[in-house]
Amino acid sequence: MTAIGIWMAAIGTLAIYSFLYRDNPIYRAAEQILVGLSVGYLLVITIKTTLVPKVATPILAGDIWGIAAAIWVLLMWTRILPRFGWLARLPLAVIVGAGAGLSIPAMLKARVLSQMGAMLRGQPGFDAWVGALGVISTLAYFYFTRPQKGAFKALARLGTWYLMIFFGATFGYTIMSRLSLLIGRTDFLLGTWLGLLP
Amino acid sequence: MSLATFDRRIIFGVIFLAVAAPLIVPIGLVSEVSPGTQQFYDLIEQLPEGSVIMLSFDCEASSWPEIGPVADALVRHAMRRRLKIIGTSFLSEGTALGYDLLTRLTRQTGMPYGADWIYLGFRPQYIAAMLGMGESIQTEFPEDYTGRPLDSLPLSRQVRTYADMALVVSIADDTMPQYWIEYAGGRYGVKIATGLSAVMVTTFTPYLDSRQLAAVIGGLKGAAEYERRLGIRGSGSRGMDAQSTAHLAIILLVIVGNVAYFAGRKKP
Amino acid sequence: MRRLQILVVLALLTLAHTSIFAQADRLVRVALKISDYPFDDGTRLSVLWDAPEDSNFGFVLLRGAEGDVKDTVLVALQGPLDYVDSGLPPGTRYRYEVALFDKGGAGGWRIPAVAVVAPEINAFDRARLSELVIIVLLFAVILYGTFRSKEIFVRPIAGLCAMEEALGRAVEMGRPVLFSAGWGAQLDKPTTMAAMNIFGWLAGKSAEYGARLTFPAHDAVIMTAAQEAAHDAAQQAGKPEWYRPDEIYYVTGSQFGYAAALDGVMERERPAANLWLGTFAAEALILSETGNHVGAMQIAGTDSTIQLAFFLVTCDYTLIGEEVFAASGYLTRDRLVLGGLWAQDLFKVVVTATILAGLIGAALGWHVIGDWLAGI
Amino acid sequence: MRRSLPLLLVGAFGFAMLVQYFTPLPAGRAIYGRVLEWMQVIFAAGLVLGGFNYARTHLRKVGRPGGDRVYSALALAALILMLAAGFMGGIERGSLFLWLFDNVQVPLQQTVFSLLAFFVASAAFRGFRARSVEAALLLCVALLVMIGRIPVGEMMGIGLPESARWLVDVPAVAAKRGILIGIGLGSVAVALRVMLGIERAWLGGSR
Repeated sequence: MTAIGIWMAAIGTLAIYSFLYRDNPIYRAAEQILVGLSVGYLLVITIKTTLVPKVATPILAGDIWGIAAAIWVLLMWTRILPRFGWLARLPLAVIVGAGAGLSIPAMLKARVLSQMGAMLRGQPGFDAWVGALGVISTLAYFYFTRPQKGAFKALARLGTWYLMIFFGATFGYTIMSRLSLLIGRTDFLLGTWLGLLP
Repeated sequence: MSLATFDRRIIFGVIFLAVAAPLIVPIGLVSEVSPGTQQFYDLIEQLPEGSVIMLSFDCEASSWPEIGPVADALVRHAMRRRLKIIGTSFLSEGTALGYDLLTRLTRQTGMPYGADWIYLGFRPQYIAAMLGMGESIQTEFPEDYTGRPLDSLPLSRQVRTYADMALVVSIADDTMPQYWIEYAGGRYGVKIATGLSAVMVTTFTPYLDSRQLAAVIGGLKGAAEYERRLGIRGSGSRGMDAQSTAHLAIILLVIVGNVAYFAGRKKP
Repeated sequence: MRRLQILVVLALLTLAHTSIFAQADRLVRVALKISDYPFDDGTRLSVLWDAPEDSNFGFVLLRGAEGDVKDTVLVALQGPLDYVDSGLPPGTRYRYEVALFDKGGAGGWRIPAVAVVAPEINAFDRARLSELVIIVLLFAVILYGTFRSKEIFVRPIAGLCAMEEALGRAVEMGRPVLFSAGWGAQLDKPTTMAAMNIFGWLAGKSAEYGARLTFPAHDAVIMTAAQEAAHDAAQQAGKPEWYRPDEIYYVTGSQFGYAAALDGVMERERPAANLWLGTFAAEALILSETGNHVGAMQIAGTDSTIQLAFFLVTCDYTLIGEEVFAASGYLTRDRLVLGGLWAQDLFKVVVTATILAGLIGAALGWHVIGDWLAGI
Repeated sequence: MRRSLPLLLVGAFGFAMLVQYFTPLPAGRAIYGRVLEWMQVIFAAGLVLGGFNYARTHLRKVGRPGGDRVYSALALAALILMLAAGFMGGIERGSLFLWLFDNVQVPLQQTVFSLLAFFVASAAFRGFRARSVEAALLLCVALLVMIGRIPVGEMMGIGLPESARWLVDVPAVAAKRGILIGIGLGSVAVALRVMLGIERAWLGGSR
């Protein structure tokens, strides 16, 4: 079973890599199989670990709230019926509305207030001033309702340099990530499959 | 040969060689332990024996070669420190990956399921689930991953909410730790740390600086550093030779490409 | 060995529990008052303690659940004290006691159960007062911005101005302009919607100049929306004959398949310009690299950090994050978008002022703003 | 009815969730817990619906003549195989479900993403150009980070890792913080407009 698994993984890996030569039917087949498996996997995990314990089990146990949950599920599924499809907007409204209400204090605190607080901790040193200048100039760059002229323009320009440092660092780390994935696959092909590695 | 007619498949070959060669003939480069990794190590080291940590596998299979080694090293450290582990996941693929990793490693040391570790499984709506666990884990997850009632597991009787946990670690390749910070951290004040793919490191550094994250460990390099700190040689350390040569190859390609570009532009 | 003979007399008075510790020649009058801590989540009790500072004794505050013999030592008391006992489960009744020690640290005379109180849950949690005030203020400004009638100025955005240049170049060279909203999302994502707004404007301009604009889409809904937008734009420009539905077509939903298909289009058609605006994932790098290779002028815009990093080094102009939305508001003059921009700009000024005030204050040893933010 | 009822629900649930953040009353907590539960269930139902639509699309394609029907048939076969393995077998360690996941889905997924390493390499040579001061700055920082985060950079002993770390920890954090503050404020504005029913894009169609 393990050997079959390794061979299947190896064949799949090579099928995907055939795209590097050019787009071809083998690559497309492998890609479709991958998407099909992923959808199946997601369905199984979602139904078995969420819908069953949260809807089916409570109903079987006679919990009235299980029925309420089931109603939301059924409303969501009206989407497939042309005439009653609009009913699916009701559960969607719950998610969108509750999500919006929950997000307001959360975003304000985590993204705005805590980030501002982090800049004002203790006695400001060199790094704190460099950082504050960066935050302020970045905000100036994303300030749209005022013409960019004079000192304001210079500040916004400084903001783009800070942004470039950030994007540059992200760029470096992203390349690092992608290469790590390639190392993982090469390690599999040469080591696990072909047994060439020490 | 000009850039315009250059076949990129030659570059593909170059980069494959840059990765494969040092795997076949290892150089044996060793990583220094960076302050960030040390901070994570100290965080785990300071937890009292028997503390409960939550490991959330918030990642897709695609990035597992990169953060699997991070998760592996963290679990080994936690087991060495005799911490208890609650596993969960907010991205479907992470569910099976995490379950696999934990069953494999706990079997090696004979760590009993139910008493010393449990696996809760997957929740698709992560915000609601993160908030829900702040009220009651038993309500949020009435059953564990394999469908056993949670109340039948001794560890779950000991842990009711985040208040009973020392730390939450999100193993992530995308923005999931942000939701941990905003919802679980912001509202319930639980301590959060994260093991990230390198792509996400710059996204989360501000949260480390603002102490909304207790520690961050990033990518295969972070795993290599952690392995070194633990005194083991895992897939993170093994990948460092190839990572080095591949980086050098890319740097060289960027420089050569730019030189050719500017030289070509000067000529009419 | 004890030099002092101590007599503890306890007197309970109405609400405040006043105790009199009588020591040889003088009496020490102390008072302990326990009450629910107002406006909280029911986990705190407020403890008020009053005793003279020059006492010869040390006092310790103890707490235990009602009916339980175990006590927790809370705090050593010296002089008057206003103490908040926190982290209690709501509704549990607690007794508080004070123990008296002499100066040598020996002894331990206990006042029996002086107060039994349970913390109550209140309707409002004052720990969140700052957040409430800020949210109310934000709401007021956002609503004012959305509904005020004054014209709102939006500064020109470089990448947007360059799009007209790109169209001109296309007409001159007799080659098409290639547009893509990315593989990353459906139409319901705000970035994709903003991109479609820009596409509608582009279609109008292309019709005006007579440039060819082509858009291979990864999703049928996006394709239909784009066709409608192009059709309407051509009508409005007075050139209905410009619109050709086959220029906006569905390719494939697969990520790399989509990238490969667009690579093919670029190799064949050699577009004068590529416009990458919308929600992009990993395909961004492949697309912009090929675009570069075929020598097209490239303008990109997205809010994905990772793809922005790649776009910035492969494209001639890049709209960064919020700029995409501002560009869409600039073109469509949509009141909602513009009002939002106005309100957010005002917030940015407030944030900047707070940061500056906090930093300058902190440099002068005045940490009020930092402490306030840390306490939220 | 078809628009006003959903808008009413959005407002009601939105403000209920906002208000309960500020009140510790048990009633608020109970509603909060119930709504979180519903969000879970609805979201899961949505995922199942998505799976259904996926299957329906491919079923239609299989029925239609053309070269693509083979791919759709493969996609459907893979879907059915995984569903059967998951529901008829189990999802525990050692099950066919996890075997398929480990030996087909995971390696394919990883390989697809590792393709990017190749494209990064070719873009490094053909596309990454210092065409302006900004782009040059970006590239220099990127190269510094790349060399600062590998053992070779550490061995050079000229402070490369430290410089890279400082760039990431100070200026990059500042820029990201500026972006975060901007997005945070923008998101509050969008959330409020959604709750008030001004922003209706989620209903489908335009405003």
